[in-house]
Amino acid sequence: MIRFVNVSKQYSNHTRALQNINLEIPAGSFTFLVGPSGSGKSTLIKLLYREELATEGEIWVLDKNIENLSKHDVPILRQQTGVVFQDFKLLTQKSVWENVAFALEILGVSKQEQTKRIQGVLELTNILHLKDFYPRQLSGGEQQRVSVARAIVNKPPVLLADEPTGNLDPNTSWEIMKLLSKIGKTGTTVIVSTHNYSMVDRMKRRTIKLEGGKIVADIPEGAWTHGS
Amino acid sequence: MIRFVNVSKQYSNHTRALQNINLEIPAGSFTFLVGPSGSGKSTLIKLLYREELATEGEIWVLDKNIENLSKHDVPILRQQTGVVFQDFKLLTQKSVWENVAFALEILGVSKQEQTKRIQGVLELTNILHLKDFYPRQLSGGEQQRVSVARAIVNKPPVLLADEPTGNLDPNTSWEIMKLLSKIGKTGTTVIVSTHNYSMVDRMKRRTIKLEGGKIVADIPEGAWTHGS
Amino acid sequence: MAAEGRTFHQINYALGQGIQNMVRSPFMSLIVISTMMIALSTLGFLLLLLSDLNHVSEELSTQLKIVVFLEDQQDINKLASDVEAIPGVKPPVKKITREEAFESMTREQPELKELLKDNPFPASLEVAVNSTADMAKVGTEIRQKPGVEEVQFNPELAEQLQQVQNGVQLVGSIIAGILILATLAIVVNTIQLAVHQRHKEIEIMRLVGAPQWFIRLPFLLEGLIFGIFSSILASLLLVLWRLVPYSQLQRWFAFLPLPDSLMPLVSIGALLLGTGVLMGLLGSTVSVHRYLKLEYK
Amino acid sequence: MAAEGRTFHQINYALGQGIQNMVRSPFMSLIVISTMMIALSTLGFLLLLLSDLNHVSEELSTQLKIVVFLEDQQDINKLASDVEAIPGVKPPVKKITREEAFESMTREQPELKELLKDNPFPASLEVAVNSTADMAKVGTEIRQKPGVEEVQFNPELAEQLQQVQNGVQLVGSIIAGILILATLAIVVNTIQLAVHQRHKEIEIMRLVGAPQWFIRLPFLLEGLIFGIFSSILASLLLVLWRLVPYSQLQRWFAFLPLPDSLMPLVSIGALLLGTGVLMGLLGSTVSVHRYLKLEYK
Ligand SMILES: Nc1ncnc2c1ncn2[C@@H]1O[C@H](COP(=O)(O)OP(=O)(O)OP(=O)(O)O)[C@@H](O)[C@H]1O
Ligand SMILES: Nc1ncnc2c1ncn2[C@@H]1O[C@H](COP(=O)(O)OP(=O)(O)OP(=O)(O)O)[C@@H](O)[C@H]1O
Ligand SMILES: [Mg+2]
Ligand SMILES: [Mg+2]
Repeated sequence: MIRFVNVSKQYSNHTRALQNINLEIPAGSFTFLVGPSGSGKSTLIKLLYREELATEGEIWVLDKNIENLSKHDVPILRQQTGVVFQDFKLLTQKSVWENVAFALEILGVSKQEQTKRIQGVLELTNILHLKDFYPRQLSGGEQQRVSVARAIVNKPPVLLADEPTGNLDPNTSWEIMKLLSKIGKTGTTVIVSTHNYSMVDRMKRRTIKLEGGKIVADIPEGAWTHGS
Repeated sequence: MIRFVNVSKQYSNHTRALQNINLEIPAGSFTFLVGPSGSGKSTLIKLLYREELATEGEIWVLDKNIENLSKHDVPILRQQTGVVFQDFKLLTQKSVWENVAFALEILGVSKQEQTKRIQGVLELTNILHLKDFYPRQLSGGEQQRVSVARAIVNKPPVLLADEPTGNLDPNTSWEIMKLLSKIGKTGTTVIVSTHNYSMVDRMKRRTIKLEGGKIVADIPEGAWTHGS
Repeated sequence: MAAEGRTFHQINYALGQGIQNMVRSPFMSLIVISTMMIALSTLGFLLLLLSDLNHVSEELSTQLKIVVFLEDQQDINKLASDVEAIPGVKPPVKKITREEAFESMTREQPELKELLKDNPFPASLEVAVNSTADMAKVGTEIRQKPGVEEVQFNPELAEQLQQVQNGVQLVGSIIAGILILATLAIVVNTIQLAVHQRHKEIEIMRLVGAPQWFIRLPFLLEGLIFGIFSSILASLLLVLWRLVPYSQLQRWFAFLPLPDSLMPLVSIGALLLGTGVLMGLLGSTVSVHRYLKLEYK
Repeated sequence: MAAEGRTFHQINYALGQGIQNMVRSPFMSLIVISTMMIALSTLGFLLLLLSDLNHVSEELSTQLKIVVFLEDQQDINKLASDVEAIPGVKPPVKKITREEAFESMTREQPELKELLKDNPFPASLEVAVNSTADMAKVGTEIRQKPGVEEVQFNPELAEQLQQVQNGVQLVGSIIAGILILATLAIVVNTIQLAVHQRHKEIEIMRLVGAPQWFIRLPFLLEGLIFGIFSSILASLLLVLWRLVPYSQLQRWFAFLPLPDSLMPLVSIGALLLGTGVLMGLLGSTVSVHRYLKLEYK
């Protein structure tokens, strides 16, 4: 379960990205995060894997207040959290396959098991034919799918996807979203930020709407249109 | 006017990104470019400002076959072409204001004129309040709007926007798209690649659909749905 | 006119960029400047040392003197000025009259005074030469002057000293040559790495339409400033060395004529400045060129 | 057991990464290795030069000999072995019997042979010392041996030579010290720049959950390999210098006892390897640490 208790985040340039967030997200649930550009979606996600630290409040993930994690425990949190970054964050010196493999190598997964799993996710995300290419040789959408593949390959208990379909056409977006939703059904807690309101309308899942760093709507079987 | 004559593009890893493209885009027109991820939209756009060279064929922009441009003329072509890059390509060491100003500095625009114009585009893209921040301090959508602002600030005769709303919420996307379309009405040739089919449906402009590097549809008052 | 105005404005901007880049990447600037400073000060230190060694061996060689004994009743002043006129002689020639010779001998051995009634010592000249290499030539020439009784000097010792001097100079030049090359290579390498860090930025500027000179100019200015800063710092280090540990050395090696003046530092400083600036400019030109020469695809 | 297996696999992978990184950034590897090579070979060159100078001055000092004239009818062999036993004497002591002395003198001046009926020359020993500093002590000791008629040596010359030796060593150590520091700083700086290029990568690895050691290990391996490569290249450069331009020098300075052996290169090579490896490891540790110590926000 993920829980925010009175969380605020102010960046060093005094931008108040989140203000007094209180939120409970049950384990194994699927949640959309919507809201205008700059409303704090990425910030909320960054707090969950400790790219950023909250200025105030407590954030509980996997039964730990992650604000107090020791240096040693942060990598473990991140190993248990798959993240699709808004800007992909692929390793430029590694091929598609190696980028995905990296998430398994840090866990010490055997080569055999790796091959099986990587093959699987690259097929799911439909980029297996690109496995030997480097990120700079891929289109925007292809890079985004590599980021998705890396996030899900180690079957993490928490999956955070920040705008995972921003560079994808509607069909591919729908495939990816179905994939994320399917992963949600296997017990993984999934949080997806998105601007794709037709997707939100279609999926009928819990939708949290942010505006100016505050939660302005939380609709159980959400549709974008309800929120605005 | 922009004209593609039998243009093919094969990347060094043998990926055939574009195959035998023939296309005419009248000066001052507005054109959407759609198609699934990896279909060659970005490649087509990159050819137009010479980030990539065609493997075969001729590309005419502003009455020149840009495949034969001299070293000296490439910067001039690029000065006359505003580009919103799919991955933004902001200068990380410069503030929002400075990033936009850079496009004017290379033209030698006076400081006074700069201030007026930059102020104008930052207001249009609704990021004036962020003018002193650095790209790393911005949200994805904010960065994208900086890229838009830089592309339009010098009122170029050609404007290429590669997925300019991928990180924007529907309202902001609509604002940006209206902005691009308005620029199109001032005589600028505008080409916009997008995955946002509701936008395409709503705008009712010429829409070219790519698939596997080939043009599969070219609808004058296009709607996405016609193409598929 | 409008075009010129623009160009001036643009140059201004591009130069400002150079400064801005340095200030906004303090880590990189620091590393580049410190590396250049280290390389330059090592070079400067060595050059200083060589100049000091040279000074010492020259001083030592003027301590090697030709002693000229005069025939009786000769005019010591006239001979002295004759000798001073010989090329290679380092004026002033020291004159020792018969009386002075008697004085100094009897001061050393007081018992002599009683034994000697007459003054048996001849007047003499002590002649220093500018270079030990000239000693034999000068000696022979003096010997031919009228009124000269005898000329004493040690040509072998002079020759040995000359050889040592030559050796020091040769070894010194080899080391200096190698060090100059090494410094050059290291500085160019460092600047290359620093520019490489910014190749994405360069690429973006090119894509936005910046002309080549516009991209190059800030780097040139940076290279120039790196060169100036680092060579000034290196020169300051040398002055510091000259003021503190060196004066300690002077005390220890009081018997060696170690030079006192800060003069050589001026020329070495100038040399370092020249080298630094040149290397800075060269380094950035070469490195930026790497990224600009890439085909415009 | 499973955990151990994993760790082994992970270490393997991390090490492989080190190699991969080097191969995939050939430009950076090249610059780092060449900079390190240049710095190390400059250092090595200087050390070699010092060792050569030392050798020369030692050789010269053994050419300064103590000549011992024997009383008549003394057993030259016994005295020779007595003298050899004195600490500081460099064996073997050269024995010149009365006959040999006569031979050599008359060979030089054949007219002597007729003038002399008897052989007036005493037998003598030529004694070399290990260090000129010992000459006075050794000379005095020999003088006290029974059967020694006279001992001849030049203590001032010995002392002067000693002073030159001391000077060379002092100056050499100062230069070497400065050069070692400079090399260290330059290498660490260069590696810092190289690691800085990859700080985005490091950041991504951290965000994906890689533990610190996992990120650090490849860099350490890289540092190690950089150190090994560059020091081997530097040593090869020294060997090259020894084989080509140096032998030219030997021909020019035939009168100087320049050493022939490649032996000093072995120890200097070993030293460079040690320094290179140490600096490589140190450099990468320090630099990676910069990016790892950043707070986990
Ligand atoms: N590192 C940072 N330093 C300072 N301000 C930041 C930083 N990151 C984000 N911000 C600011 O915080 C606010 C929220 O940003 P955030 O990235 O969370 O928005 P978002 O909802 O993800 O927007 P988008 O949909 O455009 O990605 C924005 O106003 C942004 O400018
Ligand atoms: N630099 C490159 N080197 C090799 N292959 C490339 C390169 N850039 C693109 N490609 C390949 O060319 C094809 C077309 O890419 P392009 O970027 O034009 O697609 P796109 O239509 O823009 O896709 P997206 O909507 O995902 O951005 C893709 O299969 C991609 O993998
Ligand atoms: Mg965001
Ligand atoms: Mg694209």
